[in-house]
Amino acid sequence: MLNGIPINFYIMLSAVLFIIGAVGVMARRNAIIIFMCIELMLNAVNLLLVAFSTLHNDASGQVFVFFIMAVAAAEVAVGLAILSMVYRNFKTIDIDLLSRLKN
Amino acid sequence: MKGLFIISALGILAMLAEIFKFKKLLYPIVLVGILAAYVTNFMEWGQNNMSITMFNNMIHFNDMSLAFSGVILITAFFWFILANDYFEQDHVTDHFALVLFALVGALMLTSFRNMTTLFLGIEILSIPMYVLAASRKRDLASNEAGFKYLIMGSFASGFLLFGIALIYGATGSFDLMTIRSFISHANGDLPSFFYAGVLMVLVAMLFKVSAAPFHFWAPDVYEGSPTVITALMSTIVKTAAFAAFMQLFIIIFGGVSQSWSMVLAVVIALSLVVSNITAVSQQSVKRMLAYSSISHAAFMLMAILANTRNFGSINAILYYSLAYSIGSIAAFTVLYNVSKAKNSSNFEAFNGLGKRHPFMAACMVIAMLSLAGIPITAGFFAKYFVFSVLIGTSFKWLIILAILTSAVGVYYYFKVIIAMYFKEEEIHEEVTMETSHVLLLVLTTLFTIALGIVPNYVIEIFS
Amino acid sequence: MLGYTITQWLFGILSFLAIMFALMVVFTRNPVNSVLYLVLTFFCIAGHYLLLNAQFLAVVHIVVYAGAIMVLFLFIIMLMNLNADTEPRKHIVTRVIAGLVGGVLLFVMVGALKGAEQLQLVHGGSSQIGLVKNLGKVLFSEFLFPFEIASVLLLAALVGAIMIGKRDTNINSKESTN
Amino acid sequence: MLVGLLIIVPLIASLLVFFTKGNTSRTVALGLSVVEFMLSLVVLFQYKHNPASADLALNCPWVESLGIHFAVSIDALSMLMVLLTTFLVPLIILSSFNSSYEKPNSFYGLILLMQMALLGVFTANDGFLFYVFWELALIPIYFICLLWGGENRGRITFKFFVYTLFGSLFMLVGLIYLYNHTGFSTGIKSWAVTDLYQTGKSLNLHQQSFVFWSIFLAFGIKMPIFPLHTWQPDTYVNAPTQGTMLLSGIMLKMGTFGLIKWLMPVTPLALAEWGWLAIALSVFGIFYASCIAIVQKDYKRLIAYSSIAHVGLIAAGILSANQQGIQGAVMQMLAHGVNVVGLFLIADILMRHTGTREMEKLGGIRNMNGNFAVLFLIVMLGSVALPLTNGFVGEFLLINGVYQYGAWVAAFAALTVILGAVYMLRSYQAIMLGEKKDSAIAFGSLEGSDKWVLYIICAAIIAFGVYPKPLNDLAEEGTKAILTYINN
Amino acid sequence: MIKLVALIPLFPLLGFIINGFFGKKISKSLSGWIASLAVLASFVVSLLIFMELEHSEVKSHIVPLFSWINSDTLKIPFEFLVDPLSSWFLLIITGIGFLIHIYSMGYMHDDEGFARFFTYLNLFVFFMLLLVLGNNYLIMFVGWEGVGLCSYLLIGFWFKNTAYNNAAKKAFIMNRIGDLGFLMGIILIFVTFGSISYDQVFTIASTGNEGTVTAIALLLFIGAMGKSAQLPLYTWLPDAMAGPTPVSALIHAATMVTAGIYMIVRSNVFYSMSEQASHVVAIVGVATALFAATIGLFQNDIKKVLAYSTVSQLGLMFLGLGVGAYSSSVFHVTTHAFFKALLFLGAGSVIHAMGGEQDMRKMGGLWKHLPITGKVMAIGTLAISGFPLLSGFFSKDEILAHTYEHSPTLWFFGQVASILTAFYMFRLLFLTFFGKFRGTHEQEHHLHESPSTMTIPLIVLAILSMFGGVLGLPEFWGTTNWFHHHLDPIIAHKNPSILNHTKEWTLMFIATAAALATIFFAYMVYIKNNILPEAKDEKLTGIKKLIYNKYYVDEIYEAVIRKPLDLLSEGFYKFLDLQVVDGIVNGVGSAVTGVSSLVRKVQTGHIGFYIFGMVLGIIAILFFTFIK
Repeated sequence: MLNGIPINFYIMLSAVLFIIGAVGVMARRNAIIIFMCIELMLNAVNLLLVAFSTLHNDASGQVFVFFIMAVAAAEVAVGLAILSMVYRNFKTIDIDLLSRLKN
Repeated sequence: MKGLFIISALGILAMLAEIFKFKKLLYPIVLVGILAAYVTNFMEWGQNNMSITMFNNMIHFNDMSLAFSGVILITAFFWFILANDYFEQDHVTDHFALVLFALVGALMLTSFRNMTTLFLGIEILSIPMYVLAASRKRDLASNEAGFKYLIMGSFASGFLLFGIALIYGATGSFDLMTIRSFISHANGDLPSFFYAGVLMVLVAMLFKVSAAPFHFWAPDVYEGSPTVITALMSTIVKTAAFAAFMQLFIIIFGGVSQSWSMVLAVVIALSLVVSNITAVSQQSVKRMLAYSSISHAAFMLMAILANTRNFGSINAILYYSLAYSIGSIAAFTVLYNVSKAKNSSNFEAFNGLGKRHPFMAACMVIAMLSLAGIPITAGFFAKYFVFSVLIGTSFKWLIILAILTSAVGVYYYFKVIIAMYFKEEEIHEEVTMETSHVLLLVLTTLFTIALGIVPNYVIEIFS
Repeated sequence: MLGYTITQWLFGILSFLAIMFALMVVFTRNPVNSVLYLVLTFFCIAGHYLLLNAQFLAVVHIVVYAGAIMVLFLFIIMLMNLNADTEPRKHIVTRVIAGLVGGVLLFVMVGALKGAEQLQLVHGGSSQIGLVKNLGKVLFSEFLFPFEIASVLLLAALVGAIMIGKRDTNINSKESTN
Repeated sequence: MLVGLLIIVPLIASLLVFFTKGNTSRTVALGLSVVEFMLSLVVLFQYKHNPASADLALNCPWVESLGIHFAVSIDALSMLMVLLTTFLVPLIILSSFNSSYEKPNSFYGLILLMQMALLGVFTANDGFLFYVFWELALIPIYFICLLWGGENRGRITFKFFVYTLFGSLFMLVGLIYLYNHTGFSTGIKSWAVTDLYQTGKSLNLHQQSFVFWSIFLAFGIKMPIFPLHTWQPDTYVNAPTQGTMLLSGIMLKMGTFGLIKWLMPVTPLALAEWGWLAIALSVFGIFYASCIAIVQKDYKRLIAYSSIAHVGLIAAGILSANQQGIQGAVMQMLAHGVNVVGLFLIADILMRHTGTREMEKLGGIRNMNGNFAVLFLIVMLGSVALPLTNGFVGEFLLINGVYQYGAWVAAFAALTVILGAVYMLRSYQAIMLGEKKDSAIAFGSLEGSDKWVLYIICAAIIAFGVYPKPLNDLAEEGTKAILTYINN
Repeated sequence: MIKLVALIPLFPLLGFIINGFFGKKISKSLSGWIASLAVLASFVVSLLIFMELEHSEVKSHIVPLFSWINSDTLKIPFEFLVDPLSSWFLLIITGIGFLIHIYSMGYMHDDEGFARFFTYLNLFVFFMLLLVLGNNYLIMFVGWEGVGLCSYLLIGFWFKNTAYNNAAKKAFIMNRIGDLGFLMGIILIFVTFGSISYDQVFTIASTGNEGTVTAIALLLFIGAMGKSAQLPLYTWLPDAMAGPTPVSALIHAATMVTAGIYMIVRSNVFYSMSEQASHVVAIVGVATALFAATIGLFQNDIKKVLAYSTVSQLGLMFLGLGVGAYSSSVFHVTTHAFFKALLFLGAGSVIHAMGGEQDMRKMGGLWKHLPITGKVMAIGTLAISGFPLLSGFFSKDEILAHTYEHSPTLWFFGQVASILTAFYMFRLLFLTFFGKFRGTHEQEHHLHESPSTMTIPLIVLAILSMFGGVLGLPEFWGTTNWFHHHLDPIIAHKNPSILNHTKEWTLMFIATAAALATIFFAYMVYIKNNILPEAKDEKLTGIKKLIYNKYYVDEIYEAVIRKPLDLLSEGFYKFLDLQVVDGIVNGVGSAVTGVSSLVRKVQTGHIGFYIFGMVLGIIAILFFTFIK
């Protein structure tokens, strides 16, 4: 249906999304947003995988995306649990305040 | 293969233990189970064709993976003895289950044959570790450790996945063997984003083995986590990560080593310098061990860098991870008991231990000597193998650097010894130790020395 | 239209939107808005999936991410009562540097990711791989082992989340720094 | 097999001693070390009887796949070093009878463990085994110094440990490098010393230089030669007397022995290229350390520096790579081992009887104890290499050997003849002669064990000065054997 | 008998061992007799061997004992050589040694270290015998260093006195400086000729090139300078007078200090081959003779005068060696041994009587109190001054005659030294024995002649000093010079006298006249005019002060060698060793610690920073892989 888009575009698109995610991780202090940025990075990868999957006409790329989703879900579950625990103890989820372990 | 299943089953069993009320029985069951896994693992030795057809080459236990699984299982066995009283707290079954699940991940990392299993293995290993690191729920340090580990681990996973995606894009497959043959058929005619993918996978793996500059998480997480969990991280997790690293970069990406070897060399150099130098001014033994684990990682990476075809590197890594794991377990056992009594894991906590508890101190000395790489301990041969594989390459300068930094390394290992034998204890707190821990120390110490005297059995595995 | 096919137009628009929304995720101060922008980004990505003939995946994507994960996020944000613009921001220098580093990373990545020009998307509409039937076959044959083992992952996450979330029964149990 | 027994006995002895308590420890340790000495005499007898005897060599595979063998054997050179070790260790143990150490079982156990490692170093015929024993020797001595040392022991022994370890790691690299080049024709890699010799010779100058310096560094630190010596005086001063004796009497010889057996035959080209520098360092070290010894105030430190001077001459002799030089070095190693143990015992006696080693505070002890003065004098004369003492034979041959390398070098090196006399006589005068000072008043007669050790040492000094032939023949034979390796 | 030559050193060695181990347990007289008899036994054996050699056709016998040091081509057996030279020295050593032993029994009678003294004396005799008996340079060196040791022990015999100890130490170290030259010489001999045994070396000595031989000769001479107290290594000898007087007589006059002469005579082959080396020897000799003689003029310590006289006489002997008159020098060694031992022992007797006083300014008029001592001292003084027909007259004359042959200039200086000798010796005699007693009343009361154990050796030596000259009567008198003939076999290149008899007579006349004139002058000054030396040292001025203070040579050494060495050592220690070398080592350590505490700051604890670091790492990796 939609031929004619160079794979490069997809690579670039996902790279851009990926980097936006990374920048978000670096630039934000709210742990939840950082988490979301990581999700964004994963999605960039998903997109890339699907593009390659189509490129190679190979379903395994898409299957791999399933696994990423599963892992992402698991990670989010655990992550949010830890986050809420941190919030309970620290009364904040500002990552810059979570720096007692250092040097 | 069967070991993997046994451990998975054990995990599920542990999970169910609370429901079906056999908590008390669980500990022996787990120990026996791990031994059983080890035995089955051992029995599969030499049958190289296991499971290829069964799982579409997703996972494949050959001798190498069996050997690494063996190391992991032995360490796990020791670790469970160490963690004995750690499990006397709440959520015992959960802890069991998590550790066992992590073990499943670790075993997968020794045997994966597909990017999918690699990724899953890493995550199965990591996610329980995030939880375990944070498992002291009201301890702020533990919270922070778990949190940092989680964020940074996920971030690194992102890079891993991006790398995998790029490699998939270039080769059209997740299957490692396919990728390998693709590389060898391409004759260097590969799109540059393939190399970018390799490098991103490299970065992610470097993160997992905590090599500079991707090591930042390690000291904090090691320090913040409960001591037994730190022991787990610095042994099993590390071994598994190296097993994976090695398979990826010696077996699969060995063909394109020119693209990553220089990067790796620089990373090793940086790790050696940063870890050893930083470790010098640590006040906490636990944190010092974290930095030391970075420097050991650098040593193992040197073996990967050497990338020799005749199993030299694999032998070296196998031996190194075994030596390092056993030594670490011993060190952490002592540290655990000392810090439990003194409520501190600083060097001062060790003051006067040589007088108060000569046995423990002696075992700690052996462990430290082993970590410092002094004959006739296992650590020495570990370093020796690394040197001997690397000396044939063009990276001899790394050896010089390694020696220089090793000398620095001796400084902080010996700080413990000096504290134990030279410094006087200020406030006397009786350090007691359970019989099981005494047994564990005896075992690990003997093991360390035995490995140092007769390393044959380990290093001749692949010859 | 200007020599571009509809696909190309769609790709362009979706990409633009995805990037815009992604940027908004990073730049919005209010976490709730961030979540919503992220959901929008996900929708754009789902659009891309459709463009790439991964229909099933697109659906799953919406369901899992937008439907489950993001809801979870929202839930937590609400729980922690973070629905405000009060989040302390990183120092402006840090943020600028982060942006710069992102730019450099992009530059480097562009440099690193070249070499795909010659590869074209070879298959389009005729492809059946994105269909449920096809994916199911692959998943349950070739990827059976990962599929099974993923259950261990989910179990682990489950146990972990429960363990972390559960209140301790004996609050006064010994708590030491080990 | 005998040689295996030679190594095993101290190990077993050490384990046995670990399980004793109190004063039994030292008795048991002494007894067992004497047994070991007897055993070494048996070995000597066997060697004299039949040098090729199978009893004198042991070669069993250790790590087969890496070509590592537990290969030990007795040849002339190692025979001498073994004798030195087994002779000195009982004396060292005996000399401790008047000091009470905490945890004597550990103390003596460690000494015996050290003996095992030293014997291993001297008999090893496998490069890897040599290295292992080499490092192994470091651990007991480290603990001896750390646990029973003087005030600053923590820092000082640590410096010593790191310094020497640092050097030996370079040696390890050098050895591995050699090993990696073995089996060029056969494809079988080997650690055997003869294979390493051959391999070393097949390397080009550049490679040999690498090997030479990396190995030399280890030996240079161990001996130590200028400017790698700064760990030594502090360590000697701070270590317990027995530790110092082990360090200076035997352990120091590991470096010089290593130089002879493990470096000289391996890198002939590098030696030709770089020998001058190594000799220059050694020879300058003689002058340098002698001068420093002159201005020392602490007697033990003075001996420490004198030891550097002596070993500088030994190193120069070895590096001059001729029969007289190396043979002299061997003889001097034996002599120095005995003498320096005597000197350190004297320092210990002074410390115990007067509570100080500061020469300014000492004086006139001869008034109180003429016997001690005579024994001291004899040991000192041995140390300044007066003819008919054991030091002379070695020193004469050494200067002779260095002379053949370069007349002016020898002249400079031989300044030790004068400077040695200067600092030794000065210290003797300060300590023993003159009117008795306060510190000397309480100086009574010597305890039995001290007296016996000194008697034995003095007897050895004179006996082997007058009739060095038994040792000298062995040294000559050993040197010839090494020289054939060097020159082929 | 010659085969039993090993007995000669063995007896004193046994004496040493017995006295060394049991000296404290046995009575004084017993230990004294053991020691003396040991030397006597040696003397008897020496005499027998000497006789046997005299009648033997073969003049050189090698007696092997055992193999000592073997190192490939370097083979050093422990073997003895009996030939005219060594046999003659054996007689001197054991003979005079015996007399001095006997004397010491009286002299040291009240000393608490009596047995120790004899132990050392025996040891000394042993080493001295080794020195002359050895058949190779290394055994000579053994004896050489051994006598140095004994000298050290005996100078510092009264070890409570720091000045004595310093003197002892100085003697040892100065000797060692010479020994170093000797040792290098030995090594050069080995390197050049492949052996150090006399017989082998001398037979092939002519194959050595002249430069090497000169080097050997000069190196050996450095050794001789140290041992025989020649310029510039002479300062230890006057200080060595700190030892008991018999020691000064035996070691520092009769035997040990002549070891240098022995060595050069032994090595005469080399010196004959090397003109330059001989010149050096002669010049150093004559310079020393003159230099020491001038210092002797103003000394007030009786033993110091004798010491400088010894130095001066040794200089004269070296002059003889330098001009090739080897046997004349040995002859002078012999006569010098007689009269100088006599003088020292006499001085000892004086000191004994004076209760330890050595300053001549406090003596005087002892002739009537010490009749025997006075007489023998007078004989000794006459002999050393070259009074006709006494032993010194002949030996000194021989040397001077040969010197004239060689170089009249040297002869002149030698003659001047000889005149000075006569003057200060008579100064000594007059100040001590004539005039009024200047000591304390108590001392005067205490004055007595020494016991017979002391006087008998004096008398024997006096006789020898008087008639010793007959051994070498000048040939131009028409007599045979027995001594020359005796030593002929060991002299490689004999240079027959080229002087005619008239010249010889003239020289002899000049010498005699000068000696007599000087004696008269001394008589005028010290007896007739009774001029006494300044009682206070400080009052001396100008040249006198300079000479009295021995030309400040010690001070010069102090300033030129010792101070700089100490400074250098301090510098090495305090700066180079502790600051630089150790500083670098420790600096590395503290640098690591310092860097460490900086580096650990990087671990900030902020996740954002960590991620930042990771991303930077990734950027760097990608950049260097793909962009650069």
